[in-house]
Amino acid sequence: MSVLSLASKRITSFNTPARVLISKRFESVAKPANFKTFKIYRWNPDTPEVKPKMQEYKVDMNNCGGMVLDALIKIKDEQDGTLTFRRSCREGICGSCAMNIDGRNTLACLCKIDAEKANTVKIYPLPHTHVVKDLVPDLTQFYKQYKSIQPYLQRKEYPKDGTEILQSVEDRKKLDGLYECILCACCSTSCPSYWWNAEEYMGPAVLMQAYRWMIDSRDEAFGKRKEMLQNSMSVYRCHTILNCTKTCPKGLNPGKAIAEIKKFLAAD
Amino acid sequence: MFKQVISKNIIRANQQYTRIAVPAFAKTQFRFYAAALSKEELVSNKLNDIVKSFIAEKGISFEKPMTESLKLSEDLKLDSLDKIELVVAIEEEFELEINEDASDAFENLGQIKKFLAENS
Amino acid sequence: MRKLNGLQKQALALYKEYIRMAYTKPVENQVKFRKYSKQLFVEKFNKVDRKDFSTIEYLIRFGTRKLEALQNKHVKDINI
Amino acid sequence: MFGFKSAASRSSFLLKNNSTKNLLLKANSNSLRHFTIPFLPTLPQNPGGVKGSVNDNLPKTKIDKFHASYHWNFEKVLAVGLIPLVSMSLMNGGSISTFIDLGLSYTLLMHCYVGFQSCITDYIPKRVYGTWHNKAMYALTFGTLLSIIGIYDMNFNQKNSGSVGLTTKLWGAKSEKSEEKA
Repeated sequence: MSVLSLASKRITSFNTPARVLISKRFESVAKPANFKTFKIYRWNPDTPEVKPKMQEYKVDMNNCGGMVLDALIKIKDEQDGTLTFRRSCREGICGSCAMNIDGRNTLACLCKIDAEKANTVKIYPLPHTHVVKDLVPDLTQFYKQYKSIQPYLQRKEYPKDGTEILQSVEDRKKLDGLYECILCACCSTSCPSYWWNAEEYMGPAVLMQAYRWMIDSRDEAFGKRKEMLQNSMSVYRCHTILNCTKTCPKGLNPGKAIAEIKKFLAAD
Repeated sequence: MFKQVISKNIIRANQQYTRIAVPAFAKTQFRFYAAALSKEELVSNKLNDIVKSFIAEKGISFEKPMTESLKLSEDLKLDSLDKIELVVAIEEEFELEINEDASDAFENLGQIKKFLAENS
Repeated sequence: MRKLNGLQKQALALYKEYIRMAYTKPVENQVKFRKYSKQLFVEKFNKVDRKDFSTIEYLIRFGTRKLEALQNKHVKDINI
Repeated sequence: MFGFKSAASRSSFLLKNNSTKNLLLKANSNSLRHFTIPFLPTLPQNPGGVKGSVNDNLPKTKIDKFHASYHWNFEKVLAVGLIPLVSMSLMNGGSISTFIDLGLSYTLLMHCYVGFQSCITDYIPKRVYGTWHNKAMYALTFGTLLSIIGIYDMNFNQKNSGSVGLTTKLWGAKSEKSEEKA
């Protein structure tokens, strides 16, 4: 121990870049442990009669990645293998690891563990969803709604020679800020209107995709798509609360997309 | 040979209860109906058969005869789930639907018989 | 017997659907399906207090999903 | 097992048989319990809020412009219309013609009516409360009709002095009281 601390002292006194790397390697040994507490929602469907509880885990930040997902994986690997959550790409492109972290719906892989802020991080599954286990929400209704807006290209004729359907640069630009949506359901589950009326109100994520297909220059089902939304529940339960825009981990603006849909419908 | 002829006739006579008879069972089941029976007796015989085979399936040992006062929960030790199973078995055989209010009230065989006599 | 509350009735109605499902299966396997249903219900529901609404609700959701899977006409046999 | 019939002939009967399914949905406790209005009876809900099996499509919606785009347009027209009406009466300090006063009152009333309609569809939806949704709507319409008569009376009765006059009066009453206290 004394040798190690001596070594680290000596090495940290160097400051050329190459040496800094070496010092980093010893850092975790030398630095005092920097524990952060993670309070995580636990509920096991095998014992449904046991009420859900918050379980605490302490993670040393010195040898853990910077994102919440890193900490979760570390906990699952080293402390508690029964902790259940969805994750896949760990870079914010799959939308699997959506959860409620410190009161905000976001992707665990894009959410930094704040070193400065309070010592505990609270993690819940997405609000107002039925929980499958621990941090895994049941998104059946969400996917059904996505299916119901027919999120695919609909047109009568396709190019005879089998090539792609061309689109001008301007038309393509309209899809920016819409096509990036990864359907993580962060926005929909943050919307109070969706909490009350998830059975009938489509929710921001799905409506944004509905808009994305409405304005696609290659799509010819504009009228049909409008008709699907022309009722009191599908769109008009949106009261521009704009939680969706605020929470979107990809920085998109579903609120604006819904406003555009309303404009389309108003002129209908 | 003779038995078969009789059972065939009875199938014809009681079409409201039987549709496609499975031959293997027909031989044994329809022996009961050999004489001209009243509706109540038919219902009661059929119900007894159902209860007997139900008991056999559940592995309940019950030797006494099937009387009207046979209590489902006390004598046969059926819980609420078993009772539902029995009700569905009866529904299947008599091709009718017993709603929840009626089936909840069933406590002994006599009540079921009365219900079936009235409704089938 | 105590009067059943709404959720208990719902659970029993679900059980009835299970038994009905069993009758749509091949004759030789119907007993197995009934036994399976009984086992499932005894195992899941018996531990739960009758006033524990959220748990019973979960179990009904769970049971309904399972029933959907079993009702598939391609499901013909089951082993316990 | 209880073999009178083949399995095939049974199931045909069973598939038509829906009463249990209904009961399954009939018990009035459901997962929405915590978010419902306690004194109103609720309708049965689908387990987990999902209708049908996982792969079923959502039910098709009917086109209903009067509760969709027309309602929204009306809402916006009223909201925009209120801007000049309110600012006009504010700027004139209460001395506006009876007709503008009448316009202001009725626009404000309709604005409230349309707004409350939205609230009712939000919080007393037909899906959960059934007829109580309609009853709430009727109650709202009834109240609005009463207010229409009230506003007419307020503007054309000699004793009253229109909505702006009323506001002025109320304003004055409060300040008098506070003066007395002081």
